[in-house]
Amino acid sequence: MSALAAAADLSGSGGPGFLSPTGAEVAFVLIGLVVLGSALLVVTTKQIVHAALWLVVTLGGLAAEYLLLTAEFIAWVQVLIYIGAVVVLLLFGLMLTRAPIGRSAELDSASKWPALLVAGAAAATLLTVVVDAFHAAYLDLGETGDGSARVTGESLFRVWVLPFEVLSVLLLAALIGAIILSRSRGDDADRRR
Amino acid sequence: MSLPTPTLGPLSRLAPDPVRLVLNWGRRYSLWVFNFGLACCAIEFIASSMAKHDFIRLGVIPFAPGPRQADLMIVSGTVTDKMAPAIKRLYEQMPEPKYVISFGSCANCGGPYWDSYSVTKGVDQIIPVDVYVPGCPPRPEALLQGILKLQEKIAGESLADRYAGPAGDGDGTPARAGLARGERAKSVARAKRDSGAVLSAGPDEATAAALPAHAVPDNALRRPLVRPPSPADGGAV
Amino acid sequence: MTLFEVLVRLVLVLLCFLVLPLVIGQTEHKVMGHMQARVGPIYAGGFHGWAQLVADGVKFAQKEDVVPAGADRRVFRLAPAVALIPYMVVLIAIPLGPGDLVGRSIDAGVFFVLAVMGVGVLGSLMAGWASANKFSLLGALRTAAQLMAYELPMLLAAASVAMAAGTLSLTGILGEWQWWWLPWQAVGAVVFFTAGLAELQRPPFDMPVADSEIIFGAYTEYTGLRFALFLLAEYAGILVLCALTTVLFLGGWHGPWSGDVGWLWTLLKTGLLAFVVIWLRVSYPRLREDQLQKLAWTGLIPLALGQLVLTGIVRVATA
Amino acid sequence: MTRMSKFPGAGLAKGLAVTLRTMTKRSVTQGYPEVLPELPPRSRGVIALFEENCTVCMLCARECPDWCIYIDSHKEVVPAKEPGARDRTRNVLDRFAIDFALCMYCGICVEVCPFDALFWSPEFEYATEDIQQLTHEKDTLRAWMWTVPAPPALDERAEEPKELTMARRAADKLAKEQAQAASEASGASASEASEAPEDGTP
Repeated sequence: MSALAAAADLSGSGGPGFLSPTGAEVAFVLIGLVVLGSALLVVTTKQIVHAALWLVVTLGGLAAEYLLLTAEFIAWVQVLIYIGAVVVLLLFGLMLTRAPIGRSAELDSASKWPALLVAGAAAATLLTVVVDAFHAAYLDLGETGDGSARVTGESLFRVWVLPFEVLSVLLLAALIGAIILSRSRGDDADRRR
Repeated sequence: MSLPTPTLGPLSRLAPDPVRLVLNWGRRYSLWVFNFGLACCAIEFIASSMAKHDFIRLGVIPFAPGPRQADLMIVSGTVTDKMAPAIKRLYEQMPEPKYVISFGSCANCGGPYWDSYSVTKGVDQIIPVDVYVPGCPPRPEALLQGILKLQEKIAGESLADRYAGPAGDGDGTPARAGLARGERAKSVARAKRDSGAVLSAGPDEATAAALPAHAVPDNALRRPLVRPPSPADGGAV
Repeated sequence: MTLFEVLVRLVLVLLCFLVLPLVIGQTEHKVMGHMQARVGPIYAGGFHGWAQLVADGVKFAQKEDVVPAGADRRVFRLAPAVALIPYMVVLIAIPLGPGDLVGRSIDAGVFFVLAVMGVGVLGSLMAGWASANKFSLLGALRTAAQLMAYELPMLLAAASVAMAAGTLSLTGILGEWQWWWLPWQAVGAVVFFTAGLAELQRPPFDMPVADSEIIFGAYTEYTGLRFALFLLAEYAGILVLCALTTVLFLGGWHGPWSGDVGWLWTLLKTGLLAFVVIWLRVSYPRLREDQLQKLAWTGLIPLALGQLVLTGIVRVATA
Repeated sequence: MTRMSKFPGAGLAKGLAVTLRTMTKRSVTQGYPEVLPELPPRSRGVIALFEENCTVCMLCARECPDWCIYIDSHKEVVPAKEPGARDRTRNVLDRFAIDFALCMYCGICVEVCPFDALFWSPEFEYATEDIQQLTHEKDTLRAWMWTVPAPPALDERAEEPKELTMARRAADKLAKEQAQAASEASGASASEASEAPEDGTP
């Protein structure tokens, strides 16, 4: 919640005014702009691998935002999972199938206007909700350690342990399902042979 | 084929003179070698890379798996007209400044195959050679001595002079002032014009090899060369 | 911590980053030479060729910078930096000695180093794709496949240590360390080190740069300084891996008489591990791609999981 | 996996042991620029010319498979010693050059030379930056003559070389003549003793 609070603070009042922002706040806004820009590039670039690389910039920027909000653990998990694993997997898949150097025409989707509409609506809704909820709150990040590994772990395994376990059971079910699906197809192939 | 004029790394373009000593020292002791092994001479090359002779002592590191990382190409073996375009191509893929050692009689000027229809009479017909190592095949120590010779040359050279000449003599090869090829350039160019038959089947006009003037022995009266006689050669064949 | 102090620390880390990989590279030259009954470089610099890598560096700075005509120029030029910088960043978090002898103590240190090290692989991927060379692309794909297979056992092995110490911080882990952790975490150490080797693409896991198959993998088209940066990244990677293994599994600065000279112990253990890296390179042939995957999924991951179970049992029993 | 050892990983350990053991031993590298290799006689380094023995018979140039030997010569008239006799001519060597860029080091020229004018020298340090300089003229070839090592000793019970036999015969003959002359000068008393060495000669 602290992240949202800090973000909301820039337009609110209660703490120091936004005419005299701290260094961290300035950095937050600047990185936010970078994230926004690269996110736009992800969807507008005509080169598919470039899109994936801009995604790296976006995710990295997000990780930096987490860091600024003292959510250290989340930040590094973001880097580890999203940049280190997901994007690498994405790039692997892209390069394995088709990844031409240069522009590819088929990246220009016909349904981009509806997509833009949906995205815009979602963003507007989120923004409204967040501003409405926190517009006057100010959180001094220097005092709270909400994002540290200890706090995250405690809240995860004390307060939210039931959802956590449900989630892991879901993942386990997906894993077993995937194994069964792949194995049964293999058996069919064996029988045909 | 027109290639862009090669540019050197930033350091060597901007360095003042005292620094050039250091630069030359660096090039001298870091000759990553790219072995163009074509025949039996390659075995001697391998021997000199092995424990007994170990040319890594001299900074000749046989690590470069491809031409892009190499500084020195050692052509060891018989260069055939069929292979010549590949050599030319790989040489051109090497980044400047680059050096070539011609290792063994075949690479020097055809050697035992001096009158073969299919052998390029010396690798210097297609790429500039810095040091010629004689032998058939040369001993591993002879290669080491050739490398020492090249290192002396590098220690004394100036890159500015090396690339001072015209951007190329038409085939993408940078002109090299310090190579003492001036007197031969004319005859080679003439031979290149005349000997279209030698390599005209090759994929690349630029790689057409020419018969070397010096590879025609003075007393080659007994066996005629394959090259069709032409008046430009003064009836030497 | 004042700004000045932070700067001094960063400069010191940068110095380590620039010097130690060169030391490892030179050691590799000499050790590999003697292991093959050769002597290695002799002439560069006079005394036993100590300046061989300096000469290499001077030469690389002079080489022509070739970018293939069909390449994606921007990505091609960016890739070496992406490969190199993560290792530099990681070095900041590795504690050298007891107390405050660390570039920057990071709360979730284990996560930090593993996360940032994983980013380095992006450099290889970018290089391989942007080169417009099919061998480069194959090398990049092999790199990615290798990373995906070996990231998991590495993470699990590191998690085992974190579990034993009850903290994610590298300095915290070292604070908790006892000598009997050596046998206790031995399997984890082997898994971590092996997986790290594979992630660095060091022999015997150097299929992504297998020169007899795909020339030089993702780096095939690189020349001059950019290539040198990739090489530096490889050796910096060795440094980081060895230092990390030292800190996580070998007790870092712990050792006899480690009062004031704890940092020496860290350096010594790191050096010893770097020697092992070189030793393995000389001794073993390259694995095949399928053997590599098999080793990861059927060998290292079960071992790492077993280590986790063992750690948990001992931890509960002694608590 | 063809053979399973008793302990898993024993093969891996063995591999490590081999490299470690090699590292502790002395390396086999010869330091070439400092230490010159000891090459046996007749090593095919370079062909040296013993100019005094050359009669310009051209056999080497004609037999050379590469045609890499260049010989120029002219005839000189040697005036007859006695008046009225016919003047004689002899060949004088003007140029003897071998193109070592082309030479295939087969050694046919050395074999074929009837007058022992060509020799193998183990000298190998003559790489050049200019291929024209690989054609070595007779002064260089002559200088290389000094690097030709003595031929290896014959086997212990081998037949003596013909040259030695001939030389000894000539020497013995000379000694005999001198002894005879000496005995004639000193008188008949010593003549019986001078017969003795004749028994040992072949």
